[in-house]
Amino acid sequence: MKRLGAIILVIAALAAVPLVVQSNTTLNFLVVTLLVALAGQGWNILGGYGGQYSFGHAAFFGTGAYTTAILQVRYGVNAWPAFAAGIALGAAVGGVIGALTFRAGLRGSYFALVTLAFAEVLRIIASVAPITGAGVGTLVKLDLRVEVLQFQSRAAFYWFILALVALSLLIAYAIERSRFGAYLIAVRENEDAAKALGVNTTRVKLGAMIISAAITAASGCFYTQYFLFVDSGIAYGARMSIEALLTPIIGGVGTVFGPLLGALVVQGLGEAAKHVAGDAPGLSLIVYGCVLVLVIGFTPRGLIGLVDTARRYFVRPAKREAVNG
Amino acid sequence: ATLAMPAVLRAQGAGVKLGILHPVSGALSYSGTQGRLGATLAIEELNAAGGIKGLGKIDPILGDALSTPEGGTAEVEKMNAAGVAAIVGGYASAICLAVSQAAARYDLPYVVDVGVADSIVTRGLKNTFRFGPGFGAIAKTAIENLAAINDAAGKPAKTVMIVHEDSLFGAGLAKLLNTELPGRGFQILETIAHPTPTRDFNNVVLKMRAQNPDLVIPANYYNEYVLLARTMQQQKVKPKGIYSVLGGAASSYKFVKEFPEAAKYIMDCNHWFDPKNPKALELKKKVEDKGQFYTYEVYMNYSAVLLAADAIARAGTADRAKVTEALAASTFAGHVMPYGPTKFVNGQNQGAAPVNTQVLDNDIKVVLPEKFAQTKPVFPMPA
Amino acid sequence: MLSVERVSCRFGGLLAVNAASLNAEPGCITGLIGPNGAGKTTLFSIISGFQKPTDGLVRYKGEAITGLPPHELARRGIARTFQIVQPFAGLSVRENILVGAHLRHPKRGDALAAADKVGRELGLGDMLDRPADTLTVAGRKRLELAKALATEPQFLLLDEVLAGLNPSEIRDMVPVIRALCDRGITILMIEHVMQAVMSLSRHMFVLAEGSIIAQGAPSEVASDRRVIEAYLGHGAAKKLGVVS
Amino acid sequence: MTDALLEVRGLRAGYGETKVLCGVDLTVAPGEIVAVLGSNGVGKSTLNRTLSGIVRARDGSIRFDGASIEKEKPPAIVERGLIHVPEGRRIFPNMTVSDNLDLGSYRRATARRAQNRERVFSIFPRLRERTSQYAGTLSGGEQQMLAIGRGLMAEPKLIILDEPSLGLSPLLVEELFTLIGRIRADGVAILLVEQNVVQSLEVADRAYILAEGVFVMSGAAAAIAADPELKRAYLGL
Amino acid sequence: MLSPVILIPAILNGLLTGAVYALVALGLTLIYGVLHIINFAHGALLSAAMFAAFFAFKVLGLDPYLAVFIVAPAFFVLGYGLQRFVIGPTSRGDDRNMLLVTLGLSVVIENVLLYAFRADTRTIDVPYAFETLDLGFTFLPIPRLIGFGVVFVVALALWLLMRFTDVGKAIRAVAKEKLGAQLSGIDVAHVYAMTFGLGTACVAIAACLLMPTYYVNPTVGNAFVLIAFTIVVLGGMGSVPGALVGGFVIGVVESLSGLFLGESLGQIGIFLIFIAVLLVRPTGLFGAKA
Ligand SMILES: Nc1ncnc2c1ncn2[C@@H]1O[C@H](COP(=O)(O)OP(=O)(O)OP(=O)(O)O)[C@@H](O)[C@H]1O
Ligand SMILES: Nc1ncnc2c1ncn2[C@@H]1O[C@H](COP(=O)(O)OP(=O)(O)OP(=O)(O)O)[C@@H](O)[C@H]1O
Ligand SMILES: [Mg+2]
Ligand SMILES: [Mg+2]
Repeated sequence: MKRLGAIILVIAALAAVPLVVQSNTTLNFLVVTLLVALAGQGWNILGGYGGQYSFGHAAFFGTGAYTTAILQVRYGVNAWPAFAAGIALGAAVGGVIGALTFRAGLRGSYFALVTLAFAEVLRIIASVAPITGAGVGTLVKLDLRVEVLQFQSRAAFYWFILALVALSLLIAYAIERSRFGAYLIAVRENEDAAKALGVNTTRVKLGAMIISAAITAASGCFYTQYFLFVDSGIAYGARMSIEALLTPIIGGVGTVFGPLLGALVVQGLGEAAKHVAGDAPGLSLIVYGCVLVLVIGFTPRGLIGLVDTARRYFVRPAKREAVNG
Repeated sequence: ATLAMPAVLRAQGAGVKLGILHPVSGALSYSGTQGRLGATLAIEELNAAGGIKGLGKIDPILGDALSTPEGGTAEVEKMNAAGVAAIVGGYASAICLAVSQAAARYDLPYVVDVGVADSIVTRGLKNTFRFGPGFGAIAKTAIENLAAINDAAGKPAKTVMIVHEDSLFGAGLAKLLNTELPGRGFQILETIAHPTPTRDFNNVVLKMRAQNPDLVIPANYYNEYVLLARTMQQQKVKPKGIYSVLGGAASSYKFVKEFPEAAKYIMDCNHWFDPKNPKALELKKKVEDKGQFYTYEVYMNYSAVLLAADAIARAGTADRAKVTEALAASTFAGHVMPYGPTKFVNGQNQGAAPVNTQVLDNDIKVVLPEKFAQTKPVFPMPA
Repeated sequence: MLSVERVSCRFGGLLAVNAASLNAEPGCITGLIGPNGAGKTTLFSIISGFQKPTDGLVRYKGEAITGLPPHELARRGIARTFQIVQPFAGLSVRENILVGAHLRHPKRGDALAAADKVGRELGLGDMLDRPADTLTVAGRKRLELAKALATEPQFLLLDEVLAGLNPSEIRDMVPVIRALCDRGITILMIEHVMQAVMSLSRHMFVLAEGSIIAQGAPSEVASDRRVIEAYLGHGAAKKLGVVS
Repeated sequence: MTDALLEVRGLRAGYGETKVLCGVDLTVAPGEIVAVLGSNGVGKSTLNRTLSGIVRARDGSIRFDGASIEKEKPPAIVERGLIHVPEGRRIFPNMTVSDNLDLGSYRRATARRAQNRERVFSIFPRLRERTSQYAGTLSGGEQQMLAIGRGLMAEPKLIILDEPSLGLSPLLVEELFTLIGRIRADGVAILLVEQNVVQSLEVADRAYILAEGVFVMSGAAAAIAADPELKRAYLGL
Repeated sequence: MLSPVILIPAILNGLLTGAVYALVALGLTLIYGVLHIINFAHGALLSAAMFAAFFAFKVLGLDPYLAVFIVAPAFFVLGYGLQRFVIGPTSRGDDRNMLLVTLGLSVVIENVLLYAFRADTRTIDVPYAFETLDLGFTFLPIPRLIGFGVVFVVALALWLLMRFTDVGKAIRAVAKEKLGAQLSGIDVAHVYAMTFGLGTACVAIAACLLMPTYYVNPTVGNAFVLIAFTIVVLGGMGSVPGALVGGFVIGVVESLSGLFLGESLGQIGIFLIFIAVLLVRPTGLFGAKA
């Protein structure tokens, strides 16, 4: 219950930001941050809770992004249903990849690299297939109307992505408190032990994969609506796969707030580094990389770990509420 | 536009802010830095001459697009907040697309330096102006000039092989070539797309050996171009001609200097400065004195900045609407490109066109169009 | 309840289980003993669906269950513990047991209550909030049992749950196991602690080099010459009082 | 006690906020078998881990073979001849039995590897049959043999055996205790942590009983075995 | 199209390319396959090593094949230091953190190169760069043939090291059971660093072999990492023969699918083969067990 309160509080606080901050630079930064947080939350469901590290979440991000774009541009579908279709198709791709890999019993590094391979296959196909616009990519018409899911103001975009992030937090929260979640975590910790306790590990992983893919696909759909352009590198390139795993790991894997926190820090770090380093090419990224390494060095369990430590330090541990749910 | 007001007020006399946006880190960083070099050289010159009349010196706001569209968009936001009068740059088409649109939200004038995708200027964005030529124009020129060269030599080339990179520029070009060339009496044996980066061109060259085309048309970025040319040399494949379109290397001094053998007689239809314009040669010297190569990113950005500055000067203010208007009405002739005075129709500079160059005597010479040509093309390649 | 019929299992060149047959009567404890490496754990893995036998059949309540996946067997009421304990290391003791409890209690609240109950029964009441990886050997053994019990099995496979416990703890544990049996859970247990397994089991099987070499009432088995030679040793046999 | 091989004074250790050992004194003379007994979770394994450098000593001193080792890292302690065969075996599952044994002599007695290997095989013939099997697929008991064998490969001066009889068949347990006698006969001192109290006290020279972070009792093994009060209170016999 | 005139050269070419892939993968199979450090910095280190070979040639006039003897030891030391003083301490043995730290390192290395040497593409001009072996139906570039030979030497050396030396055994031991290793007297941090150093040295060798026919810029290494990861997994994590065979398989598959599907789609062949193999054999070609 406490956690639910925290989610509401955090979202409310974030929702108030545009009322205070008018700068579009900041809002744009926050939108991109939330976009990454959403993709990261998707990864977190499978990788954080389920322990199945995927290096290929771009497969879902890209499917969401392309579906939204292609349906609008080629088939004249309205952006809203196109957005939903993007999520659905992303989930379906997750289902297919999951079914193939989990059934084959792929784990650990093998799983990680196979997901990456799937993303690469999709990237290559997208770079030559006519329907995606091949190398040219797909461009969505700029048309700032709510009916086509393009908002005049950055703030509206911000609230929209924030709503999606809020939803993803609630999903993570609900998973944590469900049987499915307990099973998922059990699979992460020890798959054999879980099997012995009646957990259909393949099915649990598959379920997690689908949810995970859907969430990451949603961030892809949003990408299309926000930037109105997608090509194979953007959609299925390794960069998104890395962002999606970087943020939850930095923030704290297998925690509700990890991806959001991680995204804020990682993106913020990137911005800060630019300010510190100035205009020389590469310098800002050097600073960024160094600080990243330091952050990891000082927060071995992710930033959430730091928060926990602080709480333990300041607040006397109350009797665990878990007993009565 | 209301947001920009304070910035405009501040700008009076105190200088003009100009956004200079390039991908200076990440995959496109080489082109990005070259572009930035050209832009800053232009600003230095302008400022040395007192800046923009009535408005003062130009204050460049340098931005790094990190080689991604999002990176470009974020920089636009910052530049907008900083109150720039216009933005110049972009380089890659994907970045240009994202940037033009982000700038459009603020009616912020944007001058595209290179990005060749036609969609950049065909979307009806009022703020976007492309100084250089787009695909359509490039491909058209390339095909016409190729036919002209071939005809002049007595049609020695009948069969063609196209090797292109598979993203926006290469793929788009290949498509146009494929529809146009057959009509001009060329038979296309094969069109080979390859990704960037490609690690190995031996198979492509093997196919060339097997099919023995008269003409090879490469369209790719510098690194792949170099690998391809080297591999052809290694495998001893010598077609009658290599005619590249926007070839990343064929009209690069660096390539000619480092691989004189592989570069010999290669023809290219590409962005190129006006070799008869003393200002262009002066700039070339300046760049080479800095130890850099005089690449198309340099002079195109140099010119694009001058163009933007001219518009701001004519507008007499940093007000965006006025600058946009001034750009749209621009007839600027002070640049270093073989374009003639600028004339924008729907944001596209009508005079912009590529030229044909050929590597001759360890140098790059313009061979077409006649107006700018330094010498005649040598075709077919002497054995 | 359960019958294993001429089951064999081969690993490369090694025949780990060789046409072994045994059966467990409902409602009682059956012991399985044998030298190290005899194939006892392998046999458990086959029964619980973790290992496919090369040959042979396993029947549970009359139905053939050979080759069914472990989770399906767990659902039908077969639970096992692992000789090399398999805790969910990063989780608390309570959360460990919870996973098992969820099998019969989909709702989190019910499952938590069930988990706490099982935990307390097995003397883990004070440690419910501790991370499982800070437990001592004995604690982990109890946890292993608790997880299995939480699935509310009808048939329980115990692989050396008493190993690592000291004499007084074994003494405490024996009645716990007997109570399970009294509750109606059929148990098949592998154990090297002879006093305990002899006092608990109604019937015992001896596996050596993959084959059943003896079976019968505990005292019979323990005094079998072959069993003493292969497994018990004369010292232990003497202590047990089965030989003079 | 200058002739002690191992001399521990006022040792304190624990994990995070948990204090496990609160001032432990212990000595082991060369060639001696010392048993450490105590119920589950009192910290016997923690003591072992502290001696071998895995867990940092928070206070107190550990002298081994004439040198202070409480600040040393595990490899250095191994180098000195103090070998710890841990509970839970900790063999290398992805490697063959043979490679596991080789690594036992990674830092010590490398030159006499072949001889020592023969010695281990003569003690555990079972391992000889399994030389090229992956250790992770050994049966529980076989793994235990391998763990002890690996420890012996380093020609220890003092070997710490943490619950060595765990999971062994009665016959093998018997053999193990015979073996412990044999190891001692080679001049190796042994610190034995066991749940198998009766047999441990039979084979040990002296014994310590750990409870609540301190030794509550120590003395000749025979005397302890005979003390009825103690047996009832701490050993549940 | 299917004529042997083109097919056989394509296969030969695939093998030659595969050799370089294998060499990059050999370094990775130690770091990633054995220690399970997902080394995102592998590509950046390759770029760095190529720069080192480049400058050895430009500044010292050293032929890349001779530069191996300086660059490889130097990169061994670099790799050792990175693991011992950066990756090890900051990640504290946690796999996830290692992944992040190497990711951070890759960003740092790449951009240090960018900052120091700019994004220029550079090449060296050795006299033998265009030498070929004329087989009648095709030409095999001499530099690539040398690379082909060297990869076998390196693979054999690594294989012997991993199989028969204590260091090799310690590396494998540490990967699975750190506590057991410590108690056997193995200095875990040292062994980790050694392994990382060895892997990095392999990358340096690959860099020197690539230099005569390839170019270098700050991001050039990235083109090889993904392939290398694929090879390591395809061959079986940590298997030296696996990395070798995997390299050749991938080289040939890439070459042939490039031939039949076109270079763009050709890359797809690599990943499809990779996926197909793993779906059938989840532990790779030479993997022992999961
Ligand atoms: N996956 C495997 N590959 C090869 N051999 C195996 C495998 N699993 C088990 N074995 C071998 O099969 C034999 C039987 O092993 P099992 O674990 O069943 O013995 P056990 O009777 O349980 O012994 P213990 O009492 O020591 O636990 C052993 O010799 C073991 O080495
Ligand atoms: N890594 C750890 N972190 C926190 N607490 C630990 C850790 N390891 C052990 N403990 C705790 O320290 C105490 C002593 O444990 P130790 O393993 O030394 O006991 P032991 O006497 O060896 O018990 P056993 O006979 O069961 O092996 C126990 O309460 C245990 O839960
Ligand atoms: Mg067993
Ligand atoms: Mg212990």
